[in-house]
Amino acid sequence: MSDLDAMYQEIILDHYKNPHHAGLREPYEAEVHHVNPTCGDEVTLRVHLDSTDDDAVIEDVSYDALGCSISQASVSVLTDLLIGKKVKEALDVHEEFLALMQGRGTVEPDEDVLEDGIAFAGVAKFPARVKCALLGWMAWKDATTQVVARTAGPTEEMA
Amino acid sequence: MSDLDAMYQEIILDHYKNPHHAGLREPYEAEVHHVNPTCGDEVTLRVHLDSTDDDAVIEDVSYDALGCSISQASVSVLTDLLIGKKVKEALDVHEEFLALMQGRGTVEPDEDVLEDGIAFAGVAKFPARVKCALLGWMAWKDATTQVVARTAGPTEEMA
Amino acid sequence: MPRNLPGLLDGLELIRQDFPILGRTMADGHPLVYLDSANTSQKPQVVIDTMVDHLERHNANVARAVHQLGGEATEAYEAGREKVAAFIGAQRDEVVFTKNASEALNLVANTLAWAEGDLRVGPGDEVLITEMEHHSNIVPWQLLTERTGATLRWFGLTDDGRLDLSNIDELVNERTKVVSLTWVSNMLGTINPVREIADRAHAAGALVVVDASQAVPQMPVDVVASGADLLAFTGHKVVGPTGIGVLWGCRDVLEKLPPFLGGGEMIRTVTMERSTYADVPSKFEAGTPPIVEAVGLGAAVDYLGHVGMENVRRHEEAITGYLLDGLSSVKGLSILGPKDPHDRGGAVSFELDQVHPHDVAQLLDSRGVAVRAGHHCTKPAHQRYGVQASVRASSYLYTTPEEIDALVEGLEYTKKYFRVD
Amino acid sequence: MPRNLPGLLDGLELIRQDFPILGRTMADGHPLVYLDSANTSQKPQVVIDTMVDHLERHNANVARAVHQLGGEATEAYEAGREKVAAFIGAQRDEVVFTKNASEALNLVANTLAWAEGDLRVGPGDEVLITEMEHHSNIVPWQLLTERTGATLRWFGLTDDGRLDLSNIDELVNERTKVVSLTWVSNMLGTINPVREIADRAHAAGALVVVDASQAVPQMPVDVVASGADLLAFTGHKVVGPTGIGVLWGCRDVLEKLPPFLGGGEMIRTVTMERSTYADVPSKFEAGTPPIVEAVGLGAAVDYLGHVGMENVRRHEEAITGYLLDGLSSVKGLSILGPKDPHDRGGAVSFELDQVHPHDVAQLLDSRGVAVRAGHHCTKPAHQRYGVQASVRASSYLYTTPEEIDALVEGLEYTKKYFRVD
Ligand SMILES: Cc1ncc(COP(=O)(O)O)c(C=O)c1O
Ligand SMILES: Cc1ncc(COP(=O)(O)O)c(C=O)c1O
Repeated sequence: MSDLDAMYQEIILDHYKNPHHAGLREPYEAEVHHVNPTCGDEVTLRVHLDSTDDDAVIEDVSYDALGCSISQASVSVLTDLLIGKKVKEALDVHEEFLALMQGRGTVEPDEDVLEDGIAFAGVAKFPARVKCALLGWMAWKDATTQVVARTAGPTEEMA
Repeated sequence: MSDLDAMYQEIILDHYKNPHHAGLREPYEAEVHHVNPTCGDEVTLRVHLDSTDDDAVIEDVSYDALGCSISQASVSVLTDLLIGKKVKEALDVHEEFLALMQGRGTVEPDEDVLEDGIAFAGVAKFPARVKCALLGWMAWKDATTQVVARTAGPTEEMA
Repeated sequence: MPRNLPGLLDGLELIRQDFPILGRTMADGHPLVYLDSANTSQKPQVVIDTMVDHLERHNANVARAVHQLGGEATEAYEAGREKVAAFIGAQRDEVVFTKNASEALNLVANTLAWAEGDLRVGPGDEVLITEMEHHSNIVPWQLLTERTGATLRWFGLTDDGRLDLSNIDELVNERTKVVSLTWVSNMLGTINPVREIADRAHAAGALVVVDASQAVPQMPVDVVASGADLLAFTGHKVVGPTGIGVLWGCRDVLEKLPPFLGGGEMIRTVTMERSTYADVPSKFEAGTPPIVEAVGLGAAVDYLGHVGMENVRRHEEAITGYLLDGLSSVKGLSILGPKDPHDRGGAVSFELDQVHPHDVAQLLDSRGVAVRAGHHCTKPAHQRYGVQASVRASSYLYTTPEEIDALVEGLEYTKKYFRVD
Repeated sequence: MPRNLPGLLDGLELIRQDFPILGRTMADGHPLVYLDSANTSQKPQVVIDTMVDHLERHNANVARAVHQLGGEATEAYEAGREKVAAFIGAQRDEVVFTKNASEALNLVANTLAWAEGDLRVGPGDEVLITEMEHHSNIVPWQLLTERTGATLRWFGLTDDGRLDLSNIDELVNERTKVVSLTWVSNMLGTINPVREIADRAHAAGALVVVDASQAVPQMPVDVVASGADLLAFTGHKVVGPTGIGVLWGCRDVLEKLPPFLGGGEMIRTVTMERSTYADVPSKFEAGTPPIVEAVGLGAAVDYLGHVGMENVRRHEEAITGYLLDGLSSVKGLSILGPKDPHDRGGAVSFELDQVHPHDVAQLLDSRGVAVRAGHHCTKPAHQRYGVQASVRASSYLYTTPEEIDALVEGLEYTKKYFRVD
């Protein structure tokens, strides 16, 4: 498989053409707007948690994304992966995805953790596109951190 | 004669060690202070003309100079050359000296016009030192222009 | 495929050989097809060699030294200034070296906040720009107007990618202090009627700043005829190095502007209490200037001068016409900006239906074709046309019709890859 | 004459061979003796070659492009940042590329005028500098204080060329907003107790800016240990190219400062009405950055890193000691600044009785010995010592004892030429 085909996997193109959980929904506790300054890709993303404590469960992640196949597919996969998980677990998935993306193609993805997300392994070989893949994930972390930090008070921030 | 000896002619070193017409004197119609910004050489220079019309005669040029042998000798030679001349004639001498200095060593100096000033022919081969040689001359022109322009009114400036 | 388009540069193959990078082979063995020259141009060997010779044999700081190397370096640096001045029809003392076009534009915007007298921009004053500006000709004016209480206004754009001058009588008025606009758009390719607008601005008493970053590389530029009071461009787009830009200003205006950056070489004298400043252009060149860059830029404009800017312009028109034709043949592709090669520059932005610009650029890149994707630092113009991002192909004097063919084939391949028809 | 001074770099002859210009023959067949490294340093072949390779094979604009060349250029540029960060013990995001040290210092002075909250400098505030600063660390603060109504104050100097700290309790007070000082003087060679002063400044709540233009080339620098909040230096003095400088700042401070120059790459998003800005360091890098210069600077600090800055410092101490001894042997010569090589840098300024510095430099140059003559952009310090100009000899890692001998012989020759005894 060429590097190109490894990046544009069927799964990615499917998510791009038919994004899951797209659109902005109520209720939500935090909404963020992230931009990739170099290329202009944008995402507005909302998170809805069932509580604000350590065991909070992610009830919903909704979004409105403008951008390339990679950035759109990536946020779509994110919603599949994270909705229904505890925030704690979701942060581990986030870490795993980050490590995969920043590994320059040397990190072996764990399918048990990342599911469809393993399709992004090929993106890691294209440094210019890693930011696309991470846009939604960074937005999700930012929004989630805001909800938890807001209730936890200023001294106790999330890692 | 080496280029160095051609620059540091006896005449120049004599003027440097025993500058003519040094010091600031009264009366004067204009005083200027010029600095060579790159090296810090300074000259304060006064001109005293006997009138302010076209036929004005330079009664005195007095100065206080801080700087290298070239800049000091050059203003000393200037006073020898210009005091007693009509402004009009002095401007021609100024032109001639300028042409010599900016000629990069290709201009043959006219001894009838420049007298001791021809000793500066060797300086023209050292672009970094041309500014030293011109410092006093630029100051003189500036001061003289001020006197004549002041009386001539704003519309009729000197060339 | 027409190897001999009318207007192409004579000896195009020889010119290409002057640019070592054009011989590169990219991933999977594809030859490089560089269509991103509006972003930065490639460098001919003579520019590189001139810089190397300077670094290996003549390197020293300038203006400050009596020694031979210092003399050689100063001469080389100032020769760079003279060459640039000659290239744009300016006096040498009117050419200020900055680090890029952005600094040049910021220099102007910044000093207008502190100028004395007429030039000073303050509350109630208006600064007029256009909706097609590069961010580097927007943000400095936003900062200026925010900080001084002045008002920022702008010309809008017509649907076909030109300045909308219909409300010029209202926009250019007695409150207008500055009109700053791009000569050639780096996104739409539009060539603006700079002289006409400058005349209007001058009649209203405004200062005219021209962003010539895309004009100087592509066509003969005479700064005086342009009508500008101040004009900026950047070294790396005229086959010169990065790290150097040019601000040209008419002497009178440059003299009236207060200093921008303070430091070595821009002073006349310094005491702890106060300083006085050197004459232009030194007044605006604080610290050690881009020396080897000025040397390289001198070689660059010499190179362009030898080719002849009239010829470069004709080449660009020919290639751009061929490019516009090629793009029009691709179904689902829409071009942003004027469609006639005669009144536009060589940057052509477009969208391809159902494929995001990033993905287009990625597919083209997999075939060695380098284009830019994104907003090209013109977000407002993209927004004006309801476009979030676009693909931009931009040619230069080394571009061949075959490279345009490779682009067009690459676009068809892209559509196939993403199953668009 | 001691060919083997203790402390000299191992393999000095090999190191010299890395610098092509050192092989040059000057007028009348004299070999080049370059003793003007405090003005600008010479460049090793590896720096030149790395720049050439970049220009010939990897040239593209950075950050903006999806294509392979753009990726390579971006990687090379950011690798330059990483190398610089590692070289000074910084985080990569804390390293801002400017055009030179002067721009870095102006960036700080300029943004403090517009900062929000605590950092903003306004009426009643005091900015504290020293009388031994380079003009580039004086004029920006004069412009800032003049424009904001703040007050500029300064440490005086002792007769032996050090900071006079006797009134530090009065000078560093609750009104002190900024303390900006040089680490190593480019005229006197003095190494200042930067950490001690920084601690005092911090205790008073002031921001500490360090001009490390002469420190980073000469000794191991750890920005965090220095006590600085912000620190500036310049590429061309660390065997790198012109056209690039470095501003290091601790993240927290950089984040609080408003943008300086506006334009491409420093934005998050732009509309005609308003813009938001990118994260540091991009926020401070408007327009196309000095790309090939960052690549060259990366190679330069790599080179110095391989030699080892501890070794460079030892070499400089050895040579400076030898230089001070040599100069002391010349009758009628007086040295400005500290006489002990262990607590000073490698720039030594001096006067020769009855011969003006220009004439000294000219005579030395006629023998191939390159020194600087003038005020070295430190007019106030010259004035402090009642000196209008001086000669400065400055060494670097490629300087040999034999070159110092040539200088001393040249000085004796100068005296003879001007008939001074
Ligand atoms: C102590 C000091 N500060 C600042 C500078 C300014 O550096 P640059 O001219 O590269 O801006 C220099 C060198 O000229 C210097 O020696
Ligand atoms: C129209 C226009 N203006 C300004 C600039 C800014 O030039 P630089 O990035 O060299 O400062 C560019 C290029 O990026 C441009 O195309």
